[in-house]
Amino acid sequence: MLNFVDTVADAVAEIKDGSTVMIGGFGNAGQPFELIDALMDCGARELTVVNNNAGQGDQGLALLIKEGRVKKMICSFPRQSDSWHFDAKYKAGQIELELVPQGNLAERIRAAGAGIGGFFTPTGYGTMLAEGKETRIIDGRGQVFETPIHADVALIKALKADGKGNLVYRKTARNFGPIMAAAAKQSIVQVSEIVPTGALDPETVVTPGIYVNTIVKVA
Amino acid sequence: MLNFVDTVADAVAEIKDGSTVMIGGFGNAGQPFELIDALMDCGARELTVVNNNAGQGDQGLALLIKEGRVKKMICSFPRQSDSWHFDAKYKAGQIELELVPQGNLAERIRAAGAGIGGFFTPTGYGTMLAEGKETRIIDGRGQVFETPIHADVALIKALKADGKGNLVYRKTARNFGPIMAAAAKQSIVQVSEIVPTGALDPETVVTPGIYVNTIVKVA
Amino acid sequence: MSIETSIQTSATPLGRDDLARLVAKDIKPGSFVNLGIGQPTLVSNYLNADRDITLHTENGMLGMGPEAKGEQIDGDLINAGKIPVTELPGASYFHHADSFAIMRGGHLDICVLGAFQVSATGDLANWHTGAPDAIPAVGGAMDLATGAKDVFVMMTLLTREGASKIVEACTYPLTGVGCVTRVYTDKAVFLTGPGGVQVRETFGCTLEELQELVPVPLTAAPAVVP
Amino acid sequence: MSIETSIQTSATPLGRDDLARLVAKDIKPGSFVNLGIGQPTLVSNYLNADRDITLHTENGMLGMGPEAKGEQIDGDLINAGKIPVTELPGASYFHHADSFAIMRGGHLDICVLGAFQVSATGDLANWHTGAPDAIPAVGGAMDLATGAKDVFVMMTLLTREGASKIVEACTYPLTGVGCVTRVYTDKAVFLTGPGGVQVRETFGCTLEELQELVPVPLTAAPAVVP
Repeated sequence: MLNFVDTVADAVAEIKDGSTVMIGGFGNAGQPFELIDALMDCGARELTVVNNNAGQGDQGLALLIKEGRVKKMICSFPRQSDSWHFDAKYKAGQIELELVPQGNLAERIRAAGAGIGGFFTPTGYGTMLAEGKETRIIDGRGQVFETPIHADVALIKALKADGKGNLVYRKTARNFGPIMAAAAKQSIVQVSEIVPTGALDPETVVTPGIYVNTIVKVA
Repeated sequence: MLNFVDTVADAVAEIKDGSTVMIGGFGNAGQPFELIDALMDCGARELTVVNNNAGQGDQGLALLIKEGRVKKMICSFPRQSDSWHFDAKYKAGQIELELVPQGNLAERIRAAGAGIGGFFTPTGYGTMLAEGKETRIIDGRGQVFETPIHADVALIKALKADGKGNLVYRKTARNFGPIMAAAAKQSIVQVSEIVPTGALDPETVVTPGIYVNTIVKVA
Repeated sequence: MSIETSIQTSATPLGRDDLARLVAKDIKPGSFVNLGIGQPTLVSNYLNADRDITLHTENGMLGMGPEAKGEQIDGDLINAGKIPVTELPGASYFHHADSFAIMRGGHLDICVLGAFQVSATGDLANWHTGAPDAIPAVGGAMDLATGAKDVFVMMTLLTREGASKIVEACTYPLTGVGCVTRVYTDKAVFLTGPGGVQVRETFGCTLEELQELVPVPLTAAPAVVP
Repeated sequence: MSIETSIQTSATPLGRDDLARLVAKDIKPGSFVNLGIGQPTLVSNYLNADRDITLHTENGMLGMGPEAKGEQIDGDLINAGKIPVTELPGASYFHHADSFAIMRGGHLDICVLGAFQVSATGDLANWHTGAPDAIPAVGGAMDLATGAKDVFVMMTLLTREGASKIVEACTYPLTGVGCVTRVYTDKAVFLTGPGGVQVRETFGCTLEELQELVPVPLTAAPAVVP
């Protein structure tokens, strides 16, 4: 059931300890900063977070990690010049890391939303990231079995929503938003603008409202 | 390499005997009728055709089937009130049929374009359409292993193309077009309009030009 | 008041339109729904706009409106039954893989399907008569049966020959295993699942009379079921 | 004229910009290309617009233009290295799964990557030094390595310590198996594959001098290789 709320605090109020939380964004583009701050404030702990990276600088996801609220990161690229909070927790053995090639991350998230039980992909075959995984040769190519990544909650950022929860994005800020919205039980979306139902061209909707649960406008 | 041609005959001229040809469309919406007629005229035989249906009435795909040019159909719904040419060939044992649930058909086509070696899906589990297929229980649900459907050629219909081959579609005529364009080695597209490069909003492109090889404008 | 009389909500069997109205009433506001071809399509006549129910059609659309008439008819805007339809405000279009991802990913609240047979454990048979000379055609039936959160079946309880379509085990080829949650028929509404077949209400018969027609054990559903 | 002199096309080793210019020249008009982070990004400086080469960035775009400057900078328009970039006419945006489907489905003609090591059979190591205390980070490297029709590597031939980065077998953790088709270095262009390592051209050294640096057997490539 679609829900429009007034504050980011209301938007994240039902996120529970132990949840798996997908967070959209690649670099700063598409990062739902205000929702992440609200997640910080709401106090939920023991989180498994799915994001391409593992936080940067002293804000957002990096701060959640610093405060010990993240039990496990599922990501493709945790190591960045300013990922010091993750680095410290990782080296101290205080955070788990599931490192996933970026395309497998995207496809596994997509699989969760699309009801796929698992798939074979050549990406990672013969590498240490396939160790312990089922493999088989298909059409002469080595392939690795990968499983869907489901989430309790997705926090994503879009440009506009209409009254039915349909979303459009802006440029490369689209990135993980559409697939995370489909993979999570509850999708919480911050948008720059809410437009009347009928104002979005049905040909150009990127995320249909069926994938959206909560919308909050962030100035 | 992208190629703009003047006639549908030129567009299909390189389709060879024995090819696997995907044909877009669901009902009449999105059917590339003119390209199918050109395929009829070009004489290619022993075709494997992938389409949701198996031809209707006395035109297009139905005519290809009537003339014995189709060795095998891969489709979800061959039996219709006016599918008499398929019906006759099938009952005479003169055409092979691979019957695929419509969602598996779409997902298998998508898998081919996306480089997926195969996937597990609950659709069809426990039914006669899963007989002989690998199955496993994943998260408590029976699932069937399905493989990608690749094609030599896709014949599809879009609304507009720009100079880079980017495509947009119209309403439910979009259907199989985008996934077939990605799954085939050569995508041949009939469009109602060719617009200058830059005239399509990059946010609204449905099929990027990387998936398109040949474009012909059909009045 | 006996259980039998308490669940008999109509003095006569329900006609197709009354049954469609009943199904519509049972769909919660805000739901996303796919209505199968044939009898289930009638349900759309009773979904009032104020209940904010969004219809999905598997050929690539959410927000499908009523059948198109006259000048509304547009060959590029059809439903899964290939009937021209209309577009409601807030609609969206997508390609076939994205459309079936909506179904297969468990995002639809309800799909309503016709059936040849439904078993006591919710197995569905609705795509193939099993006749040896029949040309098989499945369409999206298996995806709808396995994907939606709730699968409602609408059918007459009995075949023309008087046999129950609710059976111990389906004799027709299956569409899906254990997928049906509710069966709406002219004579009763049944709830199916691991706990056996429960009867929510009957039309023109008592539970005892219904039991004589149906070859699986029936129990009255707890009154709380909506 | 000996084979050695016939393939030496420069009197001195190539600088990074000359190497980038050479890679650019080898990319056929109309190609779809992904340029990895670091040295490969330099190639974009030499792709003239008249050659109609389309750049893909894995964070969701085809038709990427040059780096954004000044007022062009838009935080919603970045490349895989998180650098602000521009949009060319005919660009398109898509989500991450669709973007990686372009790579993984074999639709890119070429990707150009940096490397720590390339083996004689085209194995690539470019994501992890293998140091026990290093935090591993892979990003899109494995998808690029396995997905593109041709994988070009750009690197210096030797490490700072003077060891060849073309090796019999990689000692660093692999990114992909048998995926590299061509290696552009400051001292030579190598073609890798099942037939061993062939040298297309050398810069500032003869094939014999090159062979002394590289611990795998080298042969001169047939002259027809472009």
